[in-house]
Amino acid sequence: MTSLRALFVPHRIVLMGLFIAFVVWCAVSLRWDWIPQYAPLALEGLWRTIWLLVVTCVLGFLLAVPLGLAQAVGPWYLSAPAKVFCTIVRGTPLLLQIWLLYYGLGSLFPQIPWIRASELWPILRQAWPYAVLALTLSYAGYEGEVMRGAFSSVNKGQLEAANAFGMPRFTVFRRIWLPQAIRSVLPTLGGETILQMKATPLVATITVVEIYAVSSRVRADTFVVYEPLLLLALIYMIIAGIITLAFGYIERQVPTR
Amino acid sequence: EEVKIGIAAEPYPPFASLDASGEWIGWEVELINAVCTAAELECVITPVAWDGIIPSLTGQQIDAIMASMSITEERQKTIDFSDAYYNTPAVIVADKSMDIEATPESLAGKIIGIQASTIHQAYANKHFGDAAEIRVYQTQDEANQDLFSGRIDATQADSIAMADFIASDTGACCEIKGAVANDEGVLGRGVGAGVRKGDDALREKLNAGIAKVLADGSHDEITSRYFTTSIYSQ
Amino acid sequence: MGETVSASEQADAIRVTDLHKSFGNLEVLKGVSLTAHKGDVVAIIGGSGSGKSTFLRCINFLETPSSGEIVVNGEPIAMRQDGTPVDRRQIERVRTRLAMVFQAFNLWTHRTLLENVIEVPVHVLKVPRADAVARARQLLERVGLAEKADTYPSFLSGGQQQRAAIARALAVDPSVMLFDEPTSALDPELVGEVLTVIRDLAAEGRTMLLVTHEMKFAREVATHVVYLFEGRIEEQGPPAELFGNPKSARLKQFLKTVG
Amino acid sequence: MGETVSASEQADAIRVTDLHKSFGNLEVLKGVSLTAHKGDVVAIIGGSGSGKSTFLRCINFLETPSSGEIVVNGEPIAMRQDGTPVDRRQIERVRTRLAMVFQAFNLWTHRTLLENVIEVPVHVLKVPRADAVARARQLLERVGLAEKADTYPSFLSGGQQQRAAIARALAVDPSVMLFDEPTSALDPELVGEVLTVIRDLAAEGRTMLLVTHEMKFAREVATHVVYLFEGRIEEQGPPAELFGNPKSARLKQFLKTVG
Amino acid sequence: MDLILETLGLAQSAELLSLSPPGWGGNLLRGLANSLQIAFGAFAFGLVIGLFGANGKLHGGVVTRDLLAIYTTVIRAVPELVLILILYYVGTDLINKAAQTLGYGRVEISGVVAGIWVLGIVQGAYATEVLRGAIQAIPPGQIEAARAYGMPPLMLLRRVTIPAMMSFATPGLANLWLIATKDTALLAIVGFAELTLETRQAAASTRAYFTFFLAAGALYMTVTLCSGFVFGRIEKWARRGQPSLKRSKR
Ligand SMILES: Nc1ncnc2c1ncn2[C@@H]1O[C@H](COP(=O)(O)OP(=O)(O)OP(=O)(O)O)[C@@H](O)[C@H]1O
Ligand SMILES: Nc1ncnc2c1ncn2[C@@H]1O[C@H](COP(=O)(O)OP(=O)(O)OP(=O)(O)O)[C@@H](O)[C@H]1O
Ligand SMILES: [Mg+2]
Ligand SMILES: [Mg+2]
Repeated sequence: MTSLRALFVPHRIVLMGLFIAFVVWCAVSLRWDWIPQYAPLALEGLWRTIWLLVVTCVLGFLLAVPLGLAQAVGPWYLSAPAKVFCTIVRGTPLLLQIWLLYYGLGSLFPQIPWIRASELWPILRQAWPYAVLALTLSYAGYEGEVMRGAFSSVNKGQLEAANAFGMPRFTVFRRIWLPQAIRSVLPTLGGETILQMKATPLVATITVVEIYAVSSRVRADTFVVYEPLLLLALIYMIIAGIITLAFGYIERQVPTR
Repeated sequence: EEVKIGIAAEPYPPFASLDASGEWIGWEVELINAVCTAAELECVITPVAWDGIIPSLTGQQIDAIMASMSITEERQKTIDFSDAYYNTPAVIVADKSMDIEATPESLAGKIIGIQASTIHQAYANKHFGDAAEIRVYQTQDEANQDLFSGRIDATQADSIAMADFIASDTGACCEIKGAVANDEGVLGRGVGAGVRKGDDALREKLNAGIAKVLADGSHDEITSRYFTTSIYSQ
Repeated sequence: MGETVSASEQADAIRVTDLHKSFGNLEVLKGVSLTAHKGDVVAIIGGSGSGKSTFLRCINFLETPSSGEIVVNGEPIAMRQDGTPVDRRQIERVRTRLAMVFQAFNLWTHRTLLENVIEVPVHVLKVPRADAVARARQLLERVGLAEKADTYPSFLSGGQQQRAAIARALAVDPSVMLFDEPTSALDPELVGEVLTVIRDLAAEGRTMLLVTHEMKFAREVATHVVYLFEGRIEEQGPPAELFGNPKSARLKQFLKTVG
Repeated sequence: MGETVSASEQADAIRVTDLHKSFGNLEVLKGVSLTAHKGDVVAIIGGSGSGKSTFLRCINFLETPSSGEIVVNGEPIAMRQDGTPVDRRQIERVRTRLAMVFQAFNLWTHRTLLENVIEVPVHVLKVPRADAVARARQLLERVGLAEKADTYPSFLSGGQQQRAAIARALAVDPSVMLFDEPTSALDPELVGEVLTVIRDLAAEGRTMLLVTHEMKFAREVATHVVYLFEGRIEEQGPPAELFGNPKSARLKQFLKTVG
Repeated sequence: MDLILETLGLAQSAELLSLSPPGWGGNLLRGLANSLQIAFGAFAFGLVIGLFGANGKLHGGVVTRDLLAIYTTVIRAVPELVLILILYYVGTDLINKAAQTLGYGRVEISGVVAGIWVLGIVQGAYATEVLRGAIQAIPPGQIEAARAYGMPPLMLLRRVTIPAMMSFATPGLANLWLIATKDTALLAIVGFAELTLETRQAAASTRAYFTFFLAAGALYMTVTLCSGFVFGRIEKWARRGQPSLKRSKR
């Protein structure tokens, strides 16, 4: 109830009005006749985008936590490799990484006869494993760096309190250190997740068809220039909105003063 | 008056590519110069990203497109085209050991690689899409690479480009299995210069220039420096 | 051997021998020895910066001592030459029987008061959650924070945070408690309350080490008072004696202003 | 007009009328009125959570009052209906003449002690850097922290941080000082020191509002004592009267434990 | 395999990468310089937007907060490619139409300027969020103390908020900077010769894909290492007052 009422304050009404006017203008004066033909393809592409995003972010974050921790407080033999990994991933274009994994690593497998004969070949022959791998490593590299900062910024007293009560190391980490670290970089993580969403189109270069590739296809097929892009932007905006809301929800779990 | 001819900023050898000093070279670049001279136009070659080439034309940043763009029905809904200035058949290429023909029946269940945003993509989707798996690559080179490593079974592409590939070390694995059945609606009627809708004056001039280079033999002369066979057929 | 350990466990809850601690070039503790028996309430007094907090923090190894020996509940803590503990698990085990109230409270800011209090019982001591919650509510009630159970620490007044920190320490049912100025932010009434709590705990046989600046409080609650001066124990003894008849000139000076 | 303002400035350093403050549904201040004349030392006592800190924080607008009027040095602070100030610049100007010692010290952790102390003089009051440094060293000397001038606050003991916070407040040469439990982490000797400092400041004609839990300290230093109970002033008066002969039952109860 | 070995052939690569034509090394370096120039402009512009954006989101009124929420969501959500296409083509179109009705001639908008604007606005949206998180992570007392002593907002920002939040913000900002250097690739679409476009042109023209992509990778790595060094120094400076966690963890 209250949230509905909150929508009807003057400036929000104005904004909604503008938005509706824009949508109506788009609907009336632009070409949308291609939609029915490409809808099934677009749905498939959308599903693949979301799937890629969720899987690579989850896997990437799971990797990022040890990477960040190793860099923040690990002994040199852990922190050095972690740092090298993060630097390389962040230091080279994702496109290049995808390309090296798929055309470099990936084209070595076919040369090896037993792989070609094995059960794995139908999977290794596909492009998506390389896409998942590349996107996961990329997310892990960037977030590893973010988590490093987050881990080392946690107030020392908070950890001391946990240590003083005899919490085992892993419990300190799970109950105090990690939540506080994540809390301080939630907005950054939200942004990085949206960046990851926008990185997914790069997998089109290795033949994985996601929503951006579909829009390119529509543009190439029909030569409608802006409309597919606008629709694409809208779709990305909705996904980004959902990501933002989700992160906002998590943020609100712990109020700050 | 100056006419800006847009070409794709992504090199497409041997038709248009850059040399290290930033000069554009290649068959199409020479042809543009020849056509412009013949049509008495003062042309400036303007590289534009393929993705933005049509908006550039409609947005008046360039006046014509001569970037190996096939004349198709879909494109004609947005822009106008001059007469064709080259025309090559589309072929299917596959591993020598494979028993494949350029027919939908023969390609059923196979994986076909094609380059994005080309007539081949449209054609393959229309004619092979139901039976075979289509993989879309950003460049033909990448498709060739995967053909070589065995991740795709066949590729459909321009015969000129494929002749080049087969002559190379990597391409030794493969051979041309034949040209695909013609479908002018999709494959178009050759490559032409794109102009803004209604810009008939420029279109006429370009048509005249193209006719002239075809007639006076300069088209053949340029072709002979790049290719072994003719790339223009009526 | 087992015999003697358990016997000494009966006797000495904390025994610290010749403890040294330096931060870089700054030697903060210069050989402190102290024994606290079960049920003892040892008050540690001394000037600001004399090393009281550092001493408490060394006992549960929040600071690594530079040298010296620490025995908790009869169990000597194995240290390397450089003061780092040999066995992390031993430290963790020992710490579960020690509870600390920090000078800066250090409540976990990402958890409500109730969550702060049940955190260790549930996740370290494996008390069933329902039991821990019930006990936590009881403790919060006791320190007068029942209504604030679901508030986050940063929205509380200083005294409320301090009381919550005390509740958190009580919740782990420790055998030894380390209090670092536990009443600094409390009004006289609440100081009286805390006094009662400490007396009750001592009566139950728990041991307490207590840093305080309130001499009246130290006098009333302690069984033994230690006066720390520049990293050394200048004087120690029963409160009546120490406050009534200080021997060291430094301590006399220190107590003069108390009047 | 200017006349009267400056006349009243002479008289009332702080005048607060019917101040209300709520956090959400929780009404913390329920109509507090207080006047402090120039050179007054007003001690505010009361139970933990009674709203003492909130009251101090309202005076320099760290919290926006829900309603009420605040006059600082004769200048009424213009507020909107909802308690937000009309003129940000006015607030800033007024704040430079107020100095606050926070209950949690709130030293800037990214600056050394010396930098903490010179920060406001140099950057807000535009004192030449050399002068500010000289004065800061003097102040740090006075609170016994001369050697720690180049240390960052997180490496200091609680009492040292508190003294640094006092030095920082003194450095801005304020006409009104707001002290929130300025001696909570100090030993008796240092409490005596602070007492001297406050008396000196009062003699110079500065006004002080002082929250404290140490009744003895309040009695010795204050010219006027205010007892706050659950957001209201329960009783106020000169210290001798208030401590010697409390009228309110609540205050009697509060003071009982002090003995 | 042969292909890889051949394209990795060192002598040939060295020839291809030599600094003067017919080698492409000079082109790559020029591209890198252009990329850095744009990245720097966009990053700086983004930081300024981010600072004000974060403050607006934290302390602004309802309207400011709503507008900023729309800004950060929409700008971050829409692919940069789309933004550039729309701003550059549609924008130029509109400006020209307006100019023509007013009787002026055609206006040329440089792709570079458009690029800095678009990338800067995009960076600003991310920076807003990074900085907001960092500011929120500062213990509130630090800011209160400054306010209590009468610091005006801009000074508060400069003397307390920015230095105190640096340790939280640098990793995120370092990521943003690296993204900025790579995002310049999008300007290829408006014909700007930055590193990625130069690389692609060199690679496609010579067909030596591995050589040029690895060379570009090496150039980007160099940039990363240098920036890593700079950001590392900044972070170390920002953490100077914080006790290290390493010591306590044993
Ligand atoms: N930011 C806040 N949000 C919500 N409630 C608050 C906030 N700050 C203080 N309170 C509540 O307001 C009441 C008064 O707090 P205040 O800090 O003024 O107490 P106090 O008198 O200073 O107590 P103490 O002596 O313990 O410091 C407390 O119940 C506290 O929980
Ligand atoms: N982490 C640290 N690094 C360097 N010096 C430190 C550190 N912690 C404390 N010190 C120094 O050690 C000395 C003793 O500090 P400690 O905290 O033990 O004092 P304290 O007796 O508790 O004083 P207070 O009564 O003020 O709390 C002080 O001079 C302090 O500056
Ligand atoms: Mg201490
Ligand atoms: Mg308070």
